[in-house]
Amino acid sequence: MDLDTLLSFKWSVMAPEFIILGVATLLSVIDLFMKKEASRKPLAWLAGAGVLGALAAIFMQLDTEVTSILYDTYRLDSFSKAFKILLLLGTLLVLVLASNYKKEDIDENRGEFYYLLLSALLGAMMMASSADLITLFVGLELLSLASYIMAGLERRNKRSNESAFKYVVSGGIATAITLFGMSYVFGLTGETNLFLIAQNMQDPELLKHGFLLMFAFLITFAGLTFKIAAAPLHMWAPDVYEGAPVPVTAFLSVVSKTAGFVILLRFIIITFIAAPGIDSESLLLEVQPYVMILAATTMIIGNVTALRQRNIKRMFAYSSIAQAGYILVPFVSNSSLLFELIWFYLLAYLFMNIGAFTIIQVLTAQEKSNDISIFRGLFKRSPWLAVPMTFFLLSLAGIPITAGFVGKFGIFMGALGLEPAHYWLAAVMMATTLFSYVYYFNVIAVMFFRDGEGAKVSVPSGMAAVLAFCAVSTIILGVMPDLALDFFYGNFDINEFFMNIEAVDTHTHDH
Amino acid sequence: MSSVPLTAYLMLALILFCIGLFGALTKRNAVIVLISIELMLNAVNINLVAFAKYSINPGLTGQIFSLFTITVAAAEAAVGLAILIALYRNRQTVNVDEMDTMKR
Amino acid sequence: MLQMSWLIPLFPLLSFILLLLFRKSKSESTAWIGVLLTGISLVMSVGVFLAVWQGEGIKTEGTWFQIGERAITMGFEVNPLNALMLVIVSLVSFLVHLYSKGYMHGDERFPVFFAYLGLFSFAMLGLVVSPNLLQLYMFWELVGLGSFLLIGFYYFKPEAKAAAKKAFVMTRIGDVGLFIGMVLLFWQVGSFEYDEIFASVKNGDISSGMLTLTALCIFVGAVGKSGQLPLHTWLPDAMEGPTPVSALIHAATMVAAGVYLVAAMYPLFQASEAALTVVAVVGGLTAIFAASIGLMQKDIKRVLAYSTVSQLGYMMLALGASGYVAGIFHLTTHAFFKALLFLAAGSVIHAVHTQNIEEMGGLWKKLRITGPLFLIGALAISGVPLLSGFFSKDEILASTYADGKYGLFWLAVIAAFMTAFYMFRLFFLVFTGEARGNEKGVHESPSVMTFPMIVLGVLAVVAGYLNTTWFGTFLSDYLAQGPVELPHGDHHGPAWIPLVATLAAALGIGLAYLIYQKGTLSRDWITRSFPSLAEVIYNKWYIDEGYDQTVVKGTRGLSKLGVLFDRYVVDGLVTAVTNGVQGLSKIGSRLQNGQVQSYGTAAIFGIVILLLIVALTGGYFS
Amino acid sequence: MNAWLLSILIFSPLLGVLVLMFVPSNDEKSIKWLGVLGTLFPLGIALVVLSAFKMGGEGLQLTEKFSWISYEVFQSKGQVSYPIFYEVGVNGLSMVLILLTAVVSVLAAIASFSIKQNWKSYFILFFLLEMGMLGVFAAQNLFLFFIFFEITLIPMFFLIGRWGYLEKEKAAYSFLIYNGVGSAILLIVFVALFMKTGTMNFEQLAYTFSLPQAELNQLFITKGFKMGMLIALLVAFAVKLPVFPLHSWMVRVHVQAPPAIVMIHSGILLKIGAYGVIVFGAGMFPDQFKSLAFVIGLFGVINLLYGAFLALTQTDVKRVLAYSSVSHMGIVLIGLAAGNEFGMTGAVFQVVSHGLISALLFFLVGALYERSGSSELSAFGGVAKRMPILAGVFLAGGLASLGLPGMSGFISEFMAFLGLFEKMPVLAAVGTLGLILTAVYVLRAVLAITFGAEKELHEARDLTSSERVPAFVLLAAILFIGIYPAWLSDMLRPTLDAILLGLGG
Repeated sequence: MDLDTLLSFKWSVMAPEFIILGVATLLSVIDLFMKKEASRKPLAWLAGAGVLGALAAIFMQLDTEVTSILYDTYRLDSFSKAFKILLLLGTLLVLVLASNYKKEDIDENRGEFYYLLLSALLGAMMMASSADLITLFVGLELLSLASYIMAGLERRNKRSNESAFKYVVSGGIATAITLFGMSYVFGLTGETNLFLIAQNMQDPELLKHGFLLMFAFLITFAGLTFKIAAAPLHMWAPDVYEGAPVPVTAFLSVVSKTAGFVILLRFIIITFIAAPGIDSESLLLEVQPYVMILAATTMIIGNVTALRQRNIKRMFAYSSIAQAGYILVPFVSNSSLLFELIWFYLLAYLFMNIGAFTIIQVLTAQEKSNDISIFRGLFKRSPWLAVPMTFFLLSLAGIPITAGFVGKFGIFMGALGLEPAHYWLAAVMMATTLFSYVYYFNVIAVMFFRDGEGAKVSVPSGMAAVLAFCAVSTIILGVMPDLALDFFYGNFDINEFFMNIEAVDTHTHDH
Repeated sequence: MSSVPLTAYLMLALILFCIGLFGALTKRNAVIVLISIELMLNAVNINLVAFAKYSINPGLTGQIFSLFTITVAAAEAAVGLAILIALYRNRQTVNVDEMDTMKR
Repeated sequence: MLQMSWLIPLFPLLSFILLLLFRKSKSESTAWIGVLLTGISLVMSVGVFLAVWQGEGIKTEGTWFQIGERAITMGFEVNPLNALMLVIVSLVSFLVHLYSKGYMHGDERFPVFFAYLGLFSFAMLGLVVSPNLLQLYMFWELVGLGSFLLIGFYYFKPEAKAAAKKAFVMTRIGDVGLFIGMVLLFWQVGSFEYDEIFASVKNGDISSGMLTLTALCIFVGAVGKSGQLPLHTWLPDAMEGPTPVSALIHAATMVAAGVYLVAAMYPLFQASEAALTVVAVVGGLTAIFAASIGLMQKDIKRVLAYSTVSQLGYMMLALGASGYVAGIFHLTTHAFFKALLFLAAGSVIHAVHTQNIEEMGGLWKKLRITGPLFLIGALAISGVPLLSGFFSKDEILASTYADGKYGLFWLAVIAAFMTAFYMFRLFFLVFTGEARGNEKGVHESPSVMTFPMIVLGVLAVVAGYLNTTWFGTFLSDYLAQGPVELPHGDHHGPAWIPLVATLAAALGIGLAYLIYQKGTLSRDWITRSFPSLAEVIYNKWYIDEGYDQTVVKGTRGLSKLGVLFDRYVVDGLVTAVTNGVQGLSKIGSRLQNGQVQSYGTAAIFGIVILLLIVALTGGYFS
Repeated sequence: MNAWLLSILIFSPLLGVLVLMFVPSNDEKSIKWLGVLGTLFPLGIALVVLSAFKMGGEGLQLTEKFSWISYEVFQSKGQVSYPIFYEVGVNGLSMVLILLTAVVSVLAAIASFSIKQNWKSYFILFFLLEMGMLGVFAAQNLFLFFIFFEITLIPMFFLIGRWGYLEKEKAAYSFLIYNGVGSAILLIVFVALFMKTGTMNFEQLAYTFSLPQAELNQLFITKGFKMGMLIALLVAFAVKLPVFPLHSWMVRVHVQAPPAIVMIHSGILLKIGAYGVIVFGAGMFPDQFKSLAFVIGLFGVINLLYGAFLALTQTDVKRVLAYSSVSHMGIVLIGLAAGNEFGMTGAVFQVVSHGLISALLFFLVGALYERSGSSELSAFGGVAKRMPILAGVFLAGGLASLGLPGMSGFISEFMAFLGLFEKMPVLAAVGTLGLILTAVYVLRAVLAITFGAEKELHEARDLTSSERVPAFVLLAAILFIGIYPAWLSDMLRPTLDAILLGLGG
């Protein structure tokens, strides 16, 4: 690969990544040279500007045709744009949380916090744009490694340490499992490019190896459930969420999870769409029951275990497990609505979850406790916190006129849209949603029905802005979901996802 | 072509993976746990390299993949150890069993 | 005149509304509102009756509401039967209104009482002019409401409360029968109209089984309202109401509504021999059964109440024995003499402030008007010749005999004997002999009370001449104009029947005289000779207790069982589900033991299970 | 104006919310009066809607339709869009229920004067609840229906849980979870229908399902699917109605919720269940509905008798009324099971009538509770002495409840049973036992309170003038319908005729 080749690539398609990379580097350098005592707060503005810049870059790319550079390891298509918006938006909001996170421990590392956040974001964005197992993996690891450190950012906090360590160990095992599965996928097709893998999947030779393929699929899939915190690799989530600083928890539960779904979509849908199953049927059709089991288990575990939680962060961890289970539902039938459904749900989830974590951060900081009782009498104390929190909780529970409902509705459409319709899965989802009512409404009950003493809660302006933004978005998306859907349909053509531009050439070129 | 069949490599990798897994899941010393995870990742590398040579669709990319895997594994080990050190400072232990302040 | 007859029920309604508005008024002149308005009804009723006597009739209906293709109609009809009823009802109502003005003097809810009377009169008159079963049913229930309100007028008395409730529920049981019968008929005929029902019956559109069934269902309604066996127990209890109410509702009008119903639906009954037999048997049994209880009661009103039940049984017996005219004839005469008796009893109670006959006595001298009037009533009901009761009772006996129901005939004769006996037992105990209770301040009632009694007294004497073999069968001829085809042939059986009846009456009176007046026979010689029988009779054959033990307890037990079921099974299931989920939750959080390695183990376990399923279901191992 | 009339009506309670926002939360008096005014406004608009509504007109009136959400789906047959519209409209049935909602809401707002705390949030939630109820009845597609349906749940949860009695939170959760089950099933059914047919509009769905089976097969709609959907719908609405054995939440809510809310709940919210069964059950799957008629009738009779039997021995008047509601909802089912014009009309009449009667009775129980601090039957006696008006209205309400002619309850019971007697006379005959039991338990409860020896009450004050308004208005409405049912039946006839046409008479 000489310079000409290098220069021949249309690097501009990577503009958002470059911006993030640049800002992250810049931040780390500035942080290095800044005085130790100096406040790192202003760095947040820089980081925020970087994220906004990247967002702007993506919006400018909206009209760009699907392009692929670096021998089709990196591609810019509707899919990547759509999900990068989510990732960037989520990170932006988390940044605000991070800059307002008050703990002595953090203050000295705050600069670190920002650029780690951006690195993690970079990894996630790379995943969204990858069309190759290797880049996908590297992106995933970049995200993971940065997250590991962030979880342990409160260096003197035992819980933070422990959560980071648990995260590393679980993550390491998950990575190994994922890679093990991937190695078989590679072994059976001999390619790492997703589109080439897909092409080779149609190789009649593979029909003999249906079992192996199925194993590979399941192992990889199971490994990838780590990021989205779904069964079977979900158990780290409660501990890590509990121990990590609140903004990191928010990041893990929103951005990291979104990235997890991105990689699932990329990897599963592209590579296995034409894969043969054991009985020479479509593999995706044959694995339906297994994905269904995983989705159902996730929903049940998440929602049922959440019932007993008194620690609000832990409760949200289980809630986030449950939500992952919901989003897995459309994967079962893989209807053509898959992308917009997941995208919309993740968008809604972003607003409601980050909104909720904003309030949790404010409250836990003030009350120095994670117990649910910090919400006591919140409606009396600070109605302007209680009401948005109610919206978020209602949205998480999937009650109408919130974004969460429309998201859930969409998931149902996904589950029931194609023949055979998955009524049982839908039933499990609704049943577990009912369980979730109990714990979500428990928080609401504590806020409204219990009388609690305690001071009025003061909310920093940045947090207030995030709160307002999330609350308004949650409602607006619930009332007028077409705002988001039209945006999606208007700017993204999901056919691009399957459009293989360069792979064909390179393939012929190789042989 | 070598007389060693692909299956043998795969079995080796599988066994290595399982050993790593076993270590990661049972050893009480956190360092050993991290090393065991490395073992698992190396098992994957064996797979990748073996497939790159002997698969029904052999391809060079497998070896490149394994290079990346090695690098990432190293980074992961580093991060893991760093976190472990932080933990050790606070808790004076590297015993995995004792890291259960958060549960239920 | 006839076109205006729909207004007749509305005057009392107006009275009800006006009096409710004046509910707080302390002035007792409010009573005049009720008296005046029912007076208007009375005048109009008489006018209507006279018009119908001339052979006129009217039926007007309009759509009440429409369901699909079918219209539910409301309207009014005047035919011979209900014109007669109109007169009876409005007359008694008017008189009772008047009487109550004196009787209720000093009551703090004076206007309310008259309001309720108005409501009742409205309902009763409305019932009478109904041209179809549905409308009849509606007023039927409203009549029950009026009765309920008036029985419970002394709402603070627990007995009144219980009696009111009992009356409502017992009659409701009957009403449900009527309801079922009515609805079944509707689906047979497609209409609630009497005319159309009768036409269908005549054309044989209804199978004979269905005819019997519907007739019996409707009869159940009549049984409830008219206090026939086995739904009679509410009527004696209903005496908890003020006495004028007992006279109006529980003697003359409402309880006769059951008889009226059977009479109004007579073509239906005529079409089913079985139904008629049931009516006759129930009536006959009720007549003797209630009479037997009346023998031993100590409460003046209760004696009259059982007497009413018994007499209603007579009417039913008559109807069941094809004695259509006889039944209605007795209904008419009974309305007069029984109302008279009740009002007279009321007058007595008004004077001595007790209802226990053991505490009365020797009132003849004190109550110079009431006493003779009571005697007239007693003579009439006993069937002493030349008084109204004689003629109507004679006709019932004759029809029963003519119909071949000899067993019932003799039962009726015995009942007549008993009637005479207990009526004169009452008379002698109350009016003759020594005063046994407090007699201070006993004085005759005011004229506003005696006047109605005098009117009724006159009627109790002369009403019998409406239908006699001697002067003419006016009533028969009159009723023959109606829709009911009267049975042909001579109904005036053998000439010995009046003799037997008179003899029974004389025996009864004589016996009572011997025991209670002369003291020739010891008062308790029957009690002594048949102690257990006396016990049973005194306790009203233990019917109330029987119901308590079976139906009431059973229902309550079922309800308690339901409560337990609700708590332990219905809620228990919910609790089980909740506990299950919570148990799962517990297991879930137990598994989350804080050991990162066990998390990994769980994950691997999960993956292995998945792979095993694949291997097993995919047949990899087979 | 007419083009937007219905939407204005649905969202008119929001005006109250808006105004209340600017009232200081401790200004009790203004808040309460604004609360009443805020419900009068929707009532006024409802009357305008009524005047714009053509009586006896067929089909939907005052319809509005806007594109709302559109999903675009690529399938083998090409691009299919799954549009969701904002569609509202009224027919006779929904018009009646909207009026009922508007009226009962005003009266419940007046009854809310007894609320002791947090008036502002109370009324805000109250308005939201009213909006939800109005929306449910005006919605013309599944999505909108569901949204409004759920909107009613949340304010109810708060209203019960915040302002209820001792075990309010348990009741609130009970309410939430049971109704959650119902709405969960509904959602599954609605989405399934949507995905099969591509439409959510009631009329289009009904039309689609009336197509011959051959055409339906192309849409993968089998008979089994229809039956399954119908059963699921029935179960979902059975929770709401409620049908034995899903009734325990309702009893709890009736006992624990504040009286004004119970008025709304028992008066209107339960009726959504009946509305749903009529519109979705009988309206969309007539053939299947007919084949299930016996089961529905059976459950109707079970409900009727079970509720009545349990009401017999309850010692708390609220529980008596709660079980009486169970019992009376059985009559709705009985009418529906009949599937003829009488039954259907009877069912709807019962919906309206029970709405009024139970609102009245619960209002009075609330008034009694305020005076005595108890709702145990044993705490009362001889109320008629000091509070003749209260006692009189209570008695009248009780009589209406037991189906006394001249009151609305009679018409509905009569027609429902009349209908059922045509189809299932034996079942109906068994059911009539309920009429007797009803009389027994109603009189037992009413007489225990009003009759008998007088017992000391905390405060023996007859209905105040502000309390008389709801009492008399409701009583008047009950009498009006009882005496002049044609008004209601004429309004309903076209709608019910259309449904009956599907059922085949």
